[in-house]
Amino acid sequence: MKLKVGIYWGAACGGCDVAILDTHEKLLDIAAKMDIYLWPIALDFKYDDVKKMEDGYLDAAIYSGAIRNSENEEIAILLRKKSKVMIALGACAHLGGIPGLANFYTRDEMLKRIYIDSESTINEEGVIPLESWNVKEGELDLPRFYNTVKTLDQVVDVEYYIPGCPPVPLQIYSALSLIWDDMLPPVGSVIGAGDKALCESCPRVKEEKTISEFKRIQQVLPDPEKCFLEQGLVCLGAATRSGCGARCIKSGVPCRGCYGPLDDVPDLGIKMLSAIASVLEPKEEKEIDDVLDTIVDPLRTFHRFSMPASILRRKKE
Amino acid sequence: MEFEPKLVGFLCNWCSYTGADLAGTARISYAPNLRAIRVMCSGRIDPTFIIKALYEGADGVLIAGCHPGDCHYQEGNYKALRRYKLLKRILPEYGVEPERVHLEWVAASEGEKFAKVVNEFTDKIKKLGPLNMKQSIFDSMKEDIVVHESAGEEKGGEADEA
Amino acid sequence: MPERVGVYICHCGSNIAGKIDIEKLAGFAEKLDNVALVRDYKFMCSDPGQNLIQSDLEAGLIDRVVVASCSPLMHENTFRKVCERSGVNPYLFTMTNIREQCSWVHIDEASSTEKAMDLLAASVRRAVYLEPLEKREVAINPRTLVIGGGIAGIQAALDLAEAGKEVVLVEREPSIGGHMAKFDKTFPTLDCAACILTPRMVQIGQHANIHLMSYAEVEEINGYVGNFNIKVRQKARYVDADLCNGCGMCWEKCPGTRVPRKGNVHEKLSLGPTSSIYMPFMQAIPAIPVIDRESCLYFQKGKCRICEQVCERNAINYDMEDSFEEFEVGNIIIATGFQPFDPSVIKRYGYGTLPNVLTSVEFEIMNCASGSTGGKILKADGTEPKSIGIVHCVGSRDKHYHEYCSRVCCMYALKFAHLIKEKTDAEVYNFYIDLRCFGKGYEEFYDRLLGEDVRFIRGKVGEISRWVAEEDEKDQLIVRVEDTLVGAVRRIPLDMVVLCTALEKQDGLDRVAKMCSVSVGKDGFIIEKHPKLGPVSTATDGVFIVGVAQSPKDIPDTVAQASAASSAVLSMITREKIEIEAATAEIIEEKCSGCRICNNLCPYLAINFDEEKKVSIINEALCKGCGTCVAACPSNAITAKHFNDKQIFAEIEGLLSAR
Amino acid sequence: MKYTYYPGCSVKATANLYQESIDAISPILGLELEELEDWNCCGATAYMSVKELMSFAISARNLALAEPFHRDVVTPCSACYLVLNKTNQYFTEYPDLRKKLGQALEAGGLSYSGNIRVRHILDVLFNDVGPEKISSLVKKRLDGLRVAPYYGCQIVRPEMGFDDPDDPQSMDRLIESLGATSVEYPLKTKCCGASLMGTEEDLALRLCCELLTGAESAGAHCIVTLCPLCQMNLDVYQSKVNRLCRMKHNIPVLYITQLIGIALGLPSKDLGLDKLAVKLTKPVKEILQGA
Repeated sequence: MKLKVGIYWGAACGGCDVAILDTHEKLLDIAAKMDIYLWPIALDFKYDDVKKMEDGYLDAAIYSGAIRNSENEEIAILLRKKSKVMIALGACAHLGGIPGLANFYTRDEMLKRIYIDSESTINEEGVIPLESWNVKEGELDLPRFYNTVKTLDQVVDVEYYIPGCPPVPLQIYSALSLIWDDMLPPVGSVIGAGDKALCESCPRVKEEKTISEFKRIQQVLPDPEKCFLEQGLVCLGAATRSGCGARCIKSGVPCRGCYGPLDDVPDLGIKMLSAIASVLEPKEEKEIDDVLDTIVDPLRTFHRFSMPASILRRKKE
Repeated sequence: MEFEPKLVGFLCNWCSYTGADLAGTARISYAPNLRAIRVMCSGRIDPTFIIKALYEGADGVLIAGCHPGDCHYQEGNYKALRRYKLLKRILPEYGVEPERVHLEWVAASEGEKFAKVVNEFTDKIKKLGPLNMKQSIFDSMKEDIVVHESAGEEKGGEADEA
Repeated sequence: MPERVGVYICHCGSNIAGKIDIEKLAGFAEKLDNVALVRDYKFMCSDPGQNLIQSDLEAGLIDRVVVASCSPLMHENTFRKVCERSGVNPYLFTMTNIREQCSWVHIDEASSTEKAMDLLAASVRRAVYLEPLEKREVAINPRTLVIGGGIAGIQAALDLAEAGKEVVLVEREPSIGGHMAKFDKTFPTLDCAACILTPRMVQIGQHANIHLMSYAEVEEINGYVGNFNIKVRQKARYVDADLCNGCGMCWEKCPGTRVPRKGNVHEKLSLGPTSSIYMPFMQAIPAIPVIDRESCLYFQKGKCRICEQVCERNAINYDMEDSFEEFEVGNIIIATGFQPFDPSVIKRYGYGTLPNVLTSVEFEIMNCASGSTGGKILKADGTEPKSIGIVHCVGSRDKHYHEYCSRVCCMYALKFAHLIKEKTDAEVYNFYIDLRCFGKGYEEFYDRLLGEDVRFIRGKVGEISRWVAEEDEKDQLIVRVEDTLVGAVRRIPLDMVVLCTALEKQDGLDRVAKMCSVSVGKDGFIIEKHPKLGPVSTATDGVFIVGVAQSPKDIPDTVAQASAASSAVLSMITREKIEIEAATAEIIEEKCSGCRICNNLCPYLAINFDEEKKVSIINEALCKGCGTCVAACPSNAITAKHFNDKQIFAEIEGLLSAR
Repeated sequence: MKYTYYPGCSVKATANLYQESIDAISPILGLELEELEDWNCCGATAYMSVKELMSFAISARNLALAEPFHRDVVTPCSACYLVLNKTNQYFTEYPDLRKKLGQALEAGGLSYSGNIRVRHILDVLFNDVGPEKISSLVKKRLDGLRVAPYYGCQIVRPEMGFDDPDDPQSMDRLIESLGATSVEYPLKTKCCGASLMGTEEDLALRLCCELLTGAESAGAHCIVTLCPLCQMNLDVYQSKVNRLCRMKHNIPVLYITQLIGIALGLPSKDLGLDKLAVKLTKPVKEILQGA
């Protein structure tokens, strides 16, 4: 019996959906095992079709993208009702992802920036989109633009998380195969990834770390063998779950933490802050400040993908 | 009723905790707002504890360790200083006044200084007013509540935290 | 089975109950999750109090214990032992400090009770996450290192050696004996210092169990209680100890001048020979000379070598190098003694610019029969002084220099007064602020001095100068002092002035402290474990402090402390093993990614990297449990036993969201 | 080396011999002392002890006038040095005093920010010119002359700044650089009574007697000082001291700048030596002629 699956994308870029397609010939195996009942980016099913299903009809719902507006939330709740297992696919659903960085601003600040102040916009009257508008044909409405971006599990209960931005296609396949092979690990675990930090699979040589200056990747020609952090380049690999095969590092760029924190780390960004601060070289206050000046925008760099899932979740208004 | 700040203190066992005890044996009275958690060394204090304390309702967090060079484990306080300096830089990004987190070196013999530090820190936070971090996060989601007729029940908005 | 926590609230007589509403606190505790029972009692640390806990544990009513009373630094061990006696792991217990950090320091009762409630809620939540820990035991190496060969080190070394234990005594100077060897008499009994010290020094030199390393310095100390590895630098004496028989030919013929030959009596003051190859004093142990490089003509100008020619046993060897010795010890006794305060910084006293102004140590040497003046008290020009002033508290009890009292100056000042009266017919003035004759027989000694018409002037000397008014004062010193009992500024011409200088921490004590990872206080003396209850032990197990290394004191107190320290060491040795800190850090291999961020964070080098497994590993024997690496590990792969993240998170929640 | 020169009232009046000797030796030693425009009296310690704030205000005025030149303010008189230096220090150390002085200066259309230094001429002679340079310029070495170095008590308070207040040595070195011997003088910083000579004459005379006796018993041919008030008390009142204390002191009291002038071979009339109350004694003259 084929599994009945629904795929949806919330506040997302579609990269996760593309990653599913990127399983190439494995897609056929997936298709052989699964019938897809909803996939807005790829197939023309309607929400009403899903609403007509009775509860728990779908075997699994694969939800990528964060919860940024009321529609994302509505469909998340809908899919939750209609499916036995809810899977958060990709960094946005798992941690809030890049959209999550919006949690440093309020709803009004963003609308004003996008529709009024942005350099390429001419909008003297300051018109911004409204949630509903009456026209001859009737009432048009738009989903409400939420003030705070949320992760999927902050809105509905989620059984499994497949991390990554985007998740490595092969890992998606292996994660899905757990379902039809009925080898799912305990509820709440992260699948399609390792349970150690990226350093374990990183090809670069790691030694003792004492950092006296930080630089950005485009300012230097780093030694190809040596660990990025030891060369004063901020690399979040040490605090990020492995599973991506160190694809960024292999293409010469330090890790930015998209696979999320390890199991019992409640806040990836603050944990990395502690790790990096501990290995700074100076002991005097003045020199410590000089080194810290060389780290660009530490909070957002350390929380690039995980702000909504961090302990404080957003900037206090 | 006047705002009484809730302060959490992380005191290192060998110097600041002993100093605090000394303030006790010397019966030096000081503000009651600080609740102390004993750790073996200021180097043990993970910035995550401080963020967690701020989230759980602390209006201010005090980190107290041995004077540089006095650390019972020789260098723990230097790491505490480095983490403190980086943490202070990011607090404004969270919309939290950096003065709410304060580091002070208190020796085992400085009972009086400990009392003074607690009093001054309490006054400073009193002036800053309450932080209410958790409450402000949920307030920010107040308008994010929408009744979804398709789902049949009202959800969202007050979702439980992560 | 969820954890069942027993909460025990102590009244501590009225210390806690007087300020905190015990009933309200108990009522609050009953409603907390996981709390199986709440009791309160007048004195939890008393036997009946302890039995309360023991009976509950043995009855199996609870499996976690929270005692809300005084500071854990006070009675944590007491209650841990109660758990052990009741067959429960001692680490399943935690304390709430509602006395030193609550009832004793807050005025308002309501807020004190509220604070106690928060603290108790935190402890209960922490208790739930407590895990049993097995105490680790470590063998105690029976050998002991004693740093410093003054009377303190000698006494401690002899106690241990006599008990059949091996001792390594390291002394920086060419001979043991310390400052006591420079004294003529000792107060209050006026025993001759040499008569009571030399036999013990000889004992040290001959004792089979004592490996004496004089003219040597401790270079490095690593390891932990029971297993310290020590590295000592034996400085080159340029005299072969096995060949030399101490005949003295070399220093008689040596033309070098370690102590200047010309200059007045006080400039030539010395105990032993003044030549470049010398023995510090005649009864030196070991009785082997050493060459002072700065003044030796061979080392400075490359010629002479007379000592080599005259030595029949050709024991002289100019090419000797510093050598190193490494060994293991179980305990360390720091008995480094003191360094006298240099009074030249007090310009108004004229030490170093005016003749006939001496420090107390110089005056002691002058009184020694084996000294360069043969024990006679002489002025700089060699004649006998007619009047001598003794100034107390020079550099002591003075905000500009040392605030503390050096405890010994009053008594040796009285001794000086007696010696002067005995040896000369000079007038004696003692300028004091307060006469502190606190010890056994001390007051009586002072009364005796009053009988020997010594003039006591209560006032701090303002200035010593040569502001002479009449002709006969020409080469005298004029002391101006405010005599507070008479209420006038007095101007007293004197032939000689002795400055009773403060006792300072020994030079280099901070380096020794750092090596033994003990901390020093604001005056540079080592901080004892507890000023009243642990004066000779330190916060670091296995490291003990004796004599002035802990704070200034006289010989009787020093000897008492030396025996106290050696008995403490003996008790450690006889236990053969000692439980060491169980609350250390541990790396969980399955979580460690080998990022090596923790590797260089450990000052005890307890973390190293396993190249094959590509993971870091903690050597539990070296780990002290500070937790610095735990906070830094980016994947939370290192846990701090008894202080892990879950426990501390629970305390944070307990403190903030319980009420 | 250019300085803003604050002469002070004494050198313009009773102590003009001090000024003459300074004017004589400055060019030779390469010192350019440009007198401060429209300076006013500093009030000395007398006024400071009567009306402290007013005294701070009038001396702050001098500092405000000198600040635009951005050069060290140099004064030959110890009392002026004490008052100006103390004002300068308290101005930076005590914010509320700074506020009040700011208002006072504003009323006169002036302002001061506290970043110039006040120095005594001894400091300049010792640290900027230096004993080596002076001895290289000496024409008549004063070998055999025994000099008692008398610093007075005001230059060492509250902060001498350039020497040890308990045991100053800078003037001793200058004396030795001229070939003379500076005797061991324990009273070098004891008070001469200063303005007490006007109010409590007997007390001041007795203090001066101590100083003169001390110098004599130290075998000094003359006393050298650097403060107009000390010089006047010891020199002009020496006869009165003799009468009160029944002594026969006859010790010349010169300024250090006069002694330097002599050693540089300058004529005595340029150095104001003729204005000394106690004339140079025979032994002193012989040494000076003989050199």
